[in-house]
Amino acid sequence: MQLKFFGKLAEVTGKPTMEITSIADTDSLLNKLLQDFPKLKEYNILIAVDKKIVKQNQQLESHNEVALLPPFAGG
Amino acid sequence: MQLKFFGKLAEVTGKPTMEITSIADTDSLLNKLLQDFPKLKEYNILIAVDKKIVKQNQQLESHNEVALLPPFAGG
Amino acid sequence: MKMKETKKHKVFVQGAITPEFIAASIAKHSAKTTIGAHDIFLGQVRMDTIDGKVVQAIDYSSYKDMAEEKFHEIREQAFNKFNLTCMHIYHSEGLVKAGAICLFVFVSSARRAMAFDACKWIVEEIKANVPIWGKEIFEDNTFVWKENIK
Amino acid sequence: MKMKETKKHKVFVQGAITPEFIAASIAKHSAKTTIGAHDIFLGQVRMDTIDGKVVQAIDYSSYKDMAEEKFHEIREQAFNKFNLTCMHIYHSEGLVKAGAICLFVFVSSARRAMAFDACKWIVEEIKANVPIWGKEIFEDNTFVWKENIK
Repeated sequence: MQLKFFGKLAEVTGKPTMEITSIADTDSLLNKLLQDFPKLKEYNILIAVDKKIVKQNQQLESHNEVALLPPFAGG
Repeated sequence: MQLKFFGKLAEVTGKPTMEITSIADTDSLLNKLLQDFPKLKEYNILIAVDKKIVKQNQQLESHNEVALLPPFAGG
Repeated sequence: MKMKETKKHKVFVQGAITPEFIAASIAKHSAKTTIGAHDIFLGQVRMDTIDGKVVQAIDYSSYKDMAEEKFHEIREQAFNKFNLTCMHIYHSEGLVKAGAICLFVFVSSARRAMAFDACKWIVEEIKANVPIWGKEIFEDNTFVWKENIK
Repeated sequence: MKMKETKKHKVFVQGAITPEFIAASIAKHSAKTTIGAHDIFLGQVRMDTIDGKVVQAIDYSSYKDMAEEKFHEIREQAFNKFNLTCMHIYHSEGLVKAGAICLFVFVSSARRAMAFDACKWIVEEIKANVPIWGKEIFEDNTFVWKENIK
């Protein structure tokens, strides 16, 4: 599954995209990322699955497009 | 004292300005106008004395600029 | 009322307010770099159908001395009520064809909430308190006097 | 959500939104003679001072596929919620200098109340729900990530 990182989150991870395999759900994904990149704990993070913001834990499948988003700042 | 009439009120009186003498106050003025031009009774009329809308009866003096205004329709 | 400035600003424009005039007004604000939000209201003449006849234009007239005084008061009050960087009001006099712009209210502020609130307040004040009238003119050159609704 | 129209409207503009672009957009509406009121919101890049350094420009980026989907949803919802004749949203991507326009929301309706309410609602929706970010760039080419306040 491909992960996308945007804005300051991409700075923390050092890259805008990342491949990841065998992650059951969005909560597990977030836990894994916070382990791999402890600095992410300093930020508010939104998760979008297939371009929809996920508010509760959601199952992930390999075809999903998963994006990690910092708070929006348009306008 | 000079009276000014605007918008549809000037159509009713047939002229945009009119000279008038010895009128004590705005209530008397309005009564006189409604006698002279009975068709004015069909309209909502605002009176401005020296460019301020008068909401209660007000004494008039010869130097006042008195205007009769139909409801505003700017914009 | 506190009088912050006494300069009278020219409000009345002969005929329609053009898109080019609006663009020039927007462009002038690029030098004011504390501005973060503009709200612009434009009134446009509608081709209303009234008793089967179609409005072609509005011919605006005013009690000009009083109107200019009222526009000035609205301006002063707006600066006292809202935290604005600048504001401009333009209103047509004379003939404005259907589809053209007759009112241009332009409010600028550091942040959007103030700009929105002020612009709406100013437009309502203009409609309620400024002595302006309009003849809605039909194809056959007859007319009715315009009445305002929200 | 009722899908009134499925056509996607191009929202992103490379760099600043110019006054001439805004004027051309206003001019196009003169043919829509049921319109009586336009409300236009413009976001302008502020030359803010942050920790002693002055913002020279904002570099906008987005999660573009999702942003375009969100803009489309906002458009559909606005037409369902408000009685609008038309609406347009334009947002910059890439570099926009301080003093220039980065957001242009243009709402048109028969009467003013709807135009005001809809324009404000749309701007709040954009700020809350569209994945766009901005780097505020200083004279020395360092930057901070922009944070939105009302």
